[in-house]
Amino acid sequence: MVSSKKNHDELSVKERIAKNKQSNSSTMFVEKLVPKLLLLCATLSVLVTLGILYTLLSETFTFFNQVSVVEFFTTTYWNPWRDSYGILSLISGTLLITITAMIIAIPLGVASAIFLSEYASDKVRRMLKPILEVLAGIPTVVYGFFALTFVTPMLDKIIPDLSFFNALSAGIVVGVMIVPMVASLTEDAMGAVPNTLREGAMALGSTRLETTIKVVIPAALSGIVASFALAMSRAIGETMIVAIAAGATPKFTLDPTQSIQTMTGYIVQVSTGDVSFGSTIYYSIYAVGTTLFVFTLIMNLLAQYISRRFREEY
Amino acid sequence: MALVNKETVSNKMNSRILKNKIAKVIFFIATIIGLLFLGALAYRILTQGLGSLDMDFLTGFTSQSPDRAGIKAGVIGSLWLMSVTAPVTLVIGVATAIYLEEYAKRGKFTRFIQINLQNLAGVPSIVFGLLGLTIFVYIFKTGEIILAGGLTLGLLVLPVIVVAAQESIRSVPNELREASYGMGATKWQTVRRIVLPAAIPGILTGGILALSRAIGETAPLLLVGAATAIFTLPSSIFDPYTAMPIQIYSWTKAPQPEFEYVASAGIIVLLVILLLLNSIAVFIRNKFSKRL
Amino acid sequence: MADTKSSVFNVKDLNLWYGDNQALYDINMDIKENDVTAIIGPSGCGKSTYVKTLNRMVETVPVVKTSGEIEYRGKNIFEKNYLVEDLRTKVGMVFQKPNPFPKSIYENIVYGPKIHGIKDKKTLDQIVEKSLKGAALWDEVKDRLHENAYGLSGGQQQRVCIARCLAIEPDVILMDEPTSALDPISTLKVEELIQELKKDYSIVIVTHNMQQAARISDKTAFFLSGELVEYTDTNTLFQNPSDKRTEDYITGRFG
Amino acid sequence: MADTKSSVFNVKDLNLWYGDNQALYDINMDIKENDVTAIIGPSGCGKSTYVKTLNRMVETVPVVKTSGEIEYRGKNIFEKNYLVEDLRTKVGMVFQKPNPFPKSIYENIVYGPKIHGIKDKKTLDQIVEKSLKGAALWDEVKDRLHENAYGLSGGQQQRVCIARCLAIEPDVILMDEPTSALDPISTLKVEELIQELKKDYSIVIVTHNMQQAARISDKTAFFLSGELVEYTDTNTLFQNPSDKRTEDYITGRFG
Amino acid sequence: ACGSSEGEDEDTSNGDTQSETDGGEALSGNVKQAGSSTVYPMALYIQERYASKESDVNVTLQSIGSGGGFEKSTKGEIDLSNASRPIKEEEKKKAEENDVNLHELTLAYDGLTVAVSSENDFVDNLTVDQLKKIFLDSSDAKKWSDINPEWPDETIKIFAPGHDSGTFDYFNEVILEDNAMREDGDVQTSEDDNTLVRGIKNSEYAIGFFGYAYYLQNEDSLKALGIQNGEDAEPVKPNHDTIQSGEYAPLSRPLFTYVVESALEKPQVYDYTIYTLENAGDAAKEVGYVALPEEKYQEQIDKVKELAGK
Ligand SMILES: Nc1ncnc2c1ncn2[C@@H]1O[C@H](COP(=O)(O)OP(=O)(O)OP(=O)(O)O)[C@@H](O)[C@H]1O
Ligand SMILES: Nc1ncnc2c1ncn2[C@@H]1O[C@H](COP(=O)(O)OP(=O)(O)OP(=O)(O)O)[C@@H](O)[C@H]1O
Ligand SMILES: [Mg+2]
Ligand SMILES: [Mg+2]
Ligand SMILES: O=P([O-])([O-])[O-]
Repeated sequence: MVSSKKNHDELSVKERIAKNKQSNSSTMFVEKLVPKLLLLCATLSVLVTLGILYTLLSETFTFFNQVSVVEFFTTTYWNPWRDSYGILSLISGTLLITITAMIIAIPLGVASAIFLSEYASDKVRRMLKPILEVLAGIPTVVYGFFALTFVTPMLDKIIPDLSFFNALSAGIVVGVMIVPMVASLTEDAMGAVPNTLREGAMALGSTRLETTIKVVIPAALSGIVASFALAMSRAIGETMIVAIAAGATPKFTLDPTQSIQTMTGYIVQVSTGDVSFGSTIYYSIYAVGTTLFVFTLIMNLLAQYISRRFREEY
Repeated sequence: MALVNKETVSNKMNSRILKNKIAKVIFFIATIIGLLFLGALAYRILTQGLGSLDMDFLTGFTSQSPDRAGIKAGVIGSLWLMSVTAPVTLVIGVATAIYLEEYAKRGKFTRFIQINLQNLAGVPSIVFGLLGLTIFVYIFKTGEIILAGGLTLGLLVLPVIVVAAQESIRSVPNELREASYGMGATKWQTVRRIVLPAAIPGILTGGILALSRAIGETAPLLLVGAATAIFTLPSSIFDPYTAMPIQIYSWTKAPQPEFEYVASAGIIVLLVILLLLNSIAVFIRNKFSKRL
Repeated sequence: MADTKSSVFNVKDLNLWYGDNQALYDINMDIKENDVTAIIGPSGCGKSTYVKTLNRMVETVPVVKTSGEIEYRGKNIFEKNYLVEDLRTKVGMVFQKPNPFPKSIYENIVYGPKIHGIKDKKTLDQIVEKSLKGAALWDEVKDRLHENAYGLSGGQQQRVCIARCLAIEPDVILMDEPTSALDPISTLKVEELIQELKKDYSIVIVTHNMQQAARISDKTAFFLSGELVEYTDTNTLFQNPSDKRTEDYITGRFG
Repeated sequence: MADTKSSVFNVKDLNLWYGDNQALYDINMDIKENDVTAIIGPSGCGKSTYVKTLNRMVETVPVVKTSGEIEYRGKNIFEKNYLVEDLRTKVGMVFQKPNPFPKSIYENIVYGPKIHGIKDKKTLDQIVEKSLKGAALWDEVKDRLHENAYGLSGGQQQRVCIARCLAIEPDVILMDEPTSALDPISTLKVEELIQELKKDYSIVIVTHNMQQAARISDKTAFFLSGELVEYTDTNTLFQNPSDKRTEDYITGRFG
Repeated sequence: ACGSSEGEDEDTSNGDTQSETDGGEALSGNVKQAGSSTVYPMALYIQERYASKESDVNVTLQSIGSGGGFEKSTKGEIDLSNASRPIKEEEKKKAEENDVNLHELTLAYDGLTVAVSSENDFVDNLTVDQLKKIFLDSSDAKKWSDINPEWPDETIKIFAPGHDSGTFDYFNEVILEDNAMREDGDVQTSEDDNTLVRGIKNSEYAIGFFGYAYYLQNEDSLKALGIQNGEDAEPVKPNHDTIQSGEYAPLSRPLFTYVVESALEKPQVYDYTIYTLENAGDAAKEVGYVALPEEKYQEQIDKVKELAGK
C-alpha cells in the first residue's frame, strides 16, 4: 500500500535504502553479536576478582593445612624461617604505618580541601589543585627513595633514637602521598553541598570559618568520612614506600621510631628473595595477601556503605 | 524583650573575624605543606640527579659502575609493557564501559559489576602482583616476560579506564543518541558512529592517566619478575625485560653510594615521562572539552 | 474534505505508562497523508510522549509500557517482529533542541544514507545538496560544508537537523517543538520550510505556540493530561471548538 | 507621608559589574524604616543582584565589582573596615528557594544566636519559641522541634528560614522572591506573615508577582535592564506610573 | 651505548677478546642467571661486558640470594645460579629428582666482612666468641656492654643477610656452628646487602656482615672489624692480601656459579659460561673480590668445554 510518491528524482534514496535493507542481514547479525562481546568484556572484571579470590584462597587454604589458623591470627611472633607465623606483628606494623599516614593525611587533606573549596579564589584553586594532584601521581618507588634518603635523615636530627629503617618516616611519606586523595574527595563532597546553604549561613552573619565548620562540613560529612576510609585502604595496601623505608623486622609494637614490617613489605621481601614454590613460606605470602585483601576490602566497602547510607539529600 | 543582646553580639564580632583570619592562614599553610613537600622532593631529586643526566645516561644500559649506568633498557622496557597494557585495557575497559552505559539494564547484575569494579580499584597493587605471579608465571608458565608484566599491569588499571570511559560516555548528550535512533540507526551504529567519537577525548584522557599509573608501578612487576639487569632490548612481547621503576629500585639497592645519584637521574627521567603523559592528557581535555 | 486522503497512522486505544505513571489515555487518532498535523496542549500533557510513540522513540526510556495499536501504513508497529530501525527510517524526527552531531555539516547529512548502506561518494554529494536545498539552507552553507555544524546559529542548526532527516527521504516527519529554541526570524524560516515540505511529506508537529499551529497546520489535536480532547480541522478547532476545555485553553484561560 | 520616616538604606550612584557585564546602573534609592519595599521587574533585570548588594552577599561571586555608595544607617557599607558579618547580622535575608540547614528545626533557629555567642540553653529555647511564633510556625512544629527541617513542606521550610532570620533580631529583612517556590496557600501564609513582621522590621522584597507587590508593599521600585526606572508609593506606581516603561510592564505588555 | 663501548675499550686493553669459540657467528637467545647478591656485582660486570660482544644474546640477572638461585636452577628454570656457598645436600637431591646436573665453577674469593658504622668508636676487633655472643640466639647479650663492660650500654642492632643468602649460611656454619642466629626486633634481615650497608652506616650501635665488595664500596662510612680467630690470635682485617692468603680466617670463602649442564647445549649459554670464566678475574678485581690464579680459570674452562663436548 506504499503509494509511490512524488519524488521522481534521478536518485531515489528511499528505494536504495529499502534494497540495502533486504540484503543486509549482516547488520542485524552484528547487532546481535556486539552486546554479547561487550558483556564478555564486562564480565572480565568479575573474572579478575574471581581470579584474585581463587589464587589467594586456594593457596591460603594449603597454608592453613600446615599452620594453625588460631596461631596465625593470635600470636605475635613472626618468623617464617622458624615456623612462627604470628601475623599480629605484621598487622601491627601495617597499622602503625596507616595510623601515622592518617595523622598526616587527614588534617592536611581536609585543611587543603577547605582552603581550596571555601577560601581560595578560582584562580588560586586552578593553580594549586593540579600541583597538589601531582603528589598522587608520583610513583611510590620515588617516594620510598625519598623517605629513606631525605626524610629519615631529617627526622634523625630531631629524634636521636630513631632507627634507620622506621615506621615513622615511611608513614609520613605514605601520608603525604594520600593527601591529594583525601583533599580531592573531601573537596568533591564539600562541592556537592549546595551554595544556598552557604548563603543561608553567611546571610546570618557567619564568617567563612563558621559557615564551613557548622554548615558545610556537617552536610558533607559522609563523603568526607568515606574519603578517610578509602585513604586508609590505600595506606594499608601501600607497598614500595614501606618496603624501602620501614625495614623488615616484624615487630609487635606501636612505637613508630622502630623498624617494623608490614604485610605488603613481607610479601615483597619473600617474593623478591625467593619464592620456593610449594614451601610453607611460599604459601604464607598468600595467607598474608589474603589478610591484606580482606583489610582493604573492608575499608572499601565501608567507604561505599558510608557514602550510600548517609548520603545527604539537600 | 530583646533576647539577643546586641552588645554581646558586637563584642564577639571581632574575635570571630580574627578566628576566621587565623583559620584561613592555617588552611593555606596546610595546603602549602603538600606543595613544599613536593618542592623538597623535586629539589632533592634534581640536585642529586641532574649531574648524572646526560645523553649517555639516556642511551646506555645499566652497569656495574655508577658512571656508566643508563636507563635505556628501563625506558624501552616500560614502553614495551605499555604496548601490551594499553591496547588490552583500552579495548576491554571501553567495551566494559559501553556495555554498562549503553546496553546493560539497570539491574542487579549491572550493579554487581559496578560495585565489583569499585572494589577492584581499591585492591592493593601487590595483590595484583600475586595474581600475575600465580596466573601467568605459575599456571600458564609464561616465564618472566613482557606479556605477563603487561597483562598484570593491565588488570591493575582496568577499573581506572572503565570509570573514566563510563563518565565520558555518560557525558555524551542524549539528544545525539536520539537523533541517531531517529534516523533509523541501530544501537551499535549509534554507539560506534556517534557516542564513541564524542566520548573519545574523555576516554583518551582517562586512558593516559591510567597508563601513567601503570608506568610508575613497581611492586607487581617485582612479583612477576622483571629483570634487574639486562643488556638487550626486547624484540617481542615474549622477551624478558626490565622497566623504569624496577631499574630505579635496583639502583637504590646497588652497593656503591654513587648509585643514589644514578637513581635520582632515573627518577627525573621517569617523572618527565609522566609529566609529558599528563600534559598530553590535559591538552586533550582542554582541546576537546569546549566542543560539546 | 481531508477524509479522502489515505491514512499514514491509525492510532487505536493507545495507552502509555512511564513505570506506574500513565502518560497517555486511550488515544484514537488518524493521521492523514500530506497533512500538517499539529499537536497542542499545556506543558506535561503528553505531546512529546505521543509523537515519540509514533516512531517508537519513546522506548529509549526503559520503563515505558504501552497498550493498544499504532498502525503505520496499515501495519501495527508494536508487533513483535516489526523492525524499529525500519520504522524510524520512514518516520523521521526533528527535536526541540537542535541536535546536530559534533561533525561537519556534510557528515551530518550523509550520516543517515551511510548507515543505510549508501557509500557512493557522488550519490552522497547529490544527497547533501538536495537535502540542504530541501531544508532551505544550501545557499547559506554551501561554501562551508566541511565545517563543524556547531559553528552554525541555532536556526541553521535546526535546519541542518531537518536536512539530515530529509536525506533518507522519509515518508513522515515528526517535529517536537522544532522552533521553541529559535529566535523569531529563524522560527519564520522553519515555518516557511514546513509549508514547503508539506508537498512531499506528511508532517506531525508539536507546538506550544497556538498561533503557530493556526498558521501552519491542516489539522490540530488538543491534548490535556494525557487525553486527546479534540482533534479536527485546524480552523474548526480554533474558531469553533466543540469541547469546553479546548475553548478554555485556546482563549488562554489556563496553560 | 512616608518621607518623615528615617532611612535605613541610602543608595547613591550604585553601579555593579559581573566581570565585564554591568548589571546595575546608577541606582539611587532611599529605603525607609518599617516600610515594605517591593522590587519588581522582568527576569534578569537585576532585582536579585540589587538586594544581595544591600547585605553584600553579592560579593560571594568573586568577579563582582561595585562603584558608588550604600549607606546603612548612615555608614557606607563599602568602606574598607566595614565588617560584612556585622552588616549581615543586622540585615537578614530570606532566599527564593527555602534553604534550611540539614539539621533539626531547633538547630536551624539557634544557629545564628549560637555563632553570635549565645550559649545559655534557656535563652536559646526562648529564642526558638519567639522566632517560630514570629514566623507563624510555632503551632505547627512545636512538637517536633528536633526533627530534621527537611521533613517539612516547602512553605514550612521557608518559614523556618524566616524564623532563623528573626532569631538574631535583625533590623532589616531582605527577601528574594520568597514565595516563588511555594504553593498558593503557603504563599498566602508568608504574605500574611510579612504584613505582621512589618511592625518590627524594615522589609525589602523582590517579587515577580505584581499582584503580590501591590498587595503587601508600601513602596515599589521598578527595575529594567539594571536601571531603576521608577520608585514611589506602591499605589501611585500601579495606578499612575509616571514612566511609559513602567506602564508597559505593569499592563503586561512585556516581561 | 657509551657504557658498553667503554667496556670494549677495556676489553682490548686487557687483550682478552679471544673467546670466539663458535666460529665468530653471532649468537642469540636467552641466558638466565640468578642467585647470590654477593656475586651479583661481579656477574653484572661480566654481563655488561658480554653485552657489547654479543648484543643479540639476552642475558638476565636477578639478585635473589644463593638459596633463591638454587631454588630455580635445581628445577632447571635458569641456566646459571650464582652462590656464595657450596650447594647443600638437599639442593643436590632436589636437582637429581628434577634430572638437573649442576656443575660448580669457582669465580673468586671473598672475605665475609663484619662491619660497623664508621661513627662507632669503641669496637675495632672482635673475637669469634664475641661474634657468637652477639649473633647467637641462645646468647642473652642484647647490649654492647654485655659483650665488653667498657662498651656503651646500648642495644646492639643487627643487620644480617636473609635466609636465602649464602652469606648467612656461611656465617651460620663457620661462626655459629649451625646454631640458630638471633632473630628478634633488633635484627633486620634482608637479601639486599645494600639495605644492610645503609642500615649499619646510619646507626652507631649497629653491626652486620656481608660480602667484601659491599664493604669496599662504602669504605668511608663503614668500619670493617678485625677478626681474632681464637682468644690469643692477632686480629686480622679483610683486605686483598689477607683474603687471598686465607689469613682472614675463618671468614674467607670462595664464590661460585653453578651451570646447568644440559643448558650448555645452548650455544649462547656455553659461550657465556666460557666468557664468565675468562673474565671472572677482571671482574673480581673491579668490584673488590680476589681473583683466582689464572690457571684455575683455565682448568675450569677446559672442563666446561669437555662437558659441552667441544
Ligand atoms: N522519561 C520520563 N520518565 C518518566 N516520566 C516522564 C518521562 N518523560 C515524560 N514523563 C512524564 O510524562 C508526562 C508527559 O510528558 P511530556 O514530555 O510528553 O509532556 P509535553 O506535553 O511534551 O510537555 P512539554 O510541553 O513541557 O514538552 C509528564 O507528566 C512527564 O512528567
Ligand atoms: N553570578 C553571576 N555571574 C555573572 N552574571 C550574573 C550572575 N548573576 C546574575 N548575573 C547577571 O546579572 C544580571 C541580573 O541578574 P539577576 O539575577 O540580578 O536578575 P533578576 O532580576 O533577579 O532575575 P530573575 O527574576 O530571573 O531572578 C543578569 O543579566 C544575569 O545574567
Ligand atoms: Mg515536550
Ligand atoms: Mg532573581
Ligand atoms: O646473596 P648471598 O651471596 O648472600 O647468597
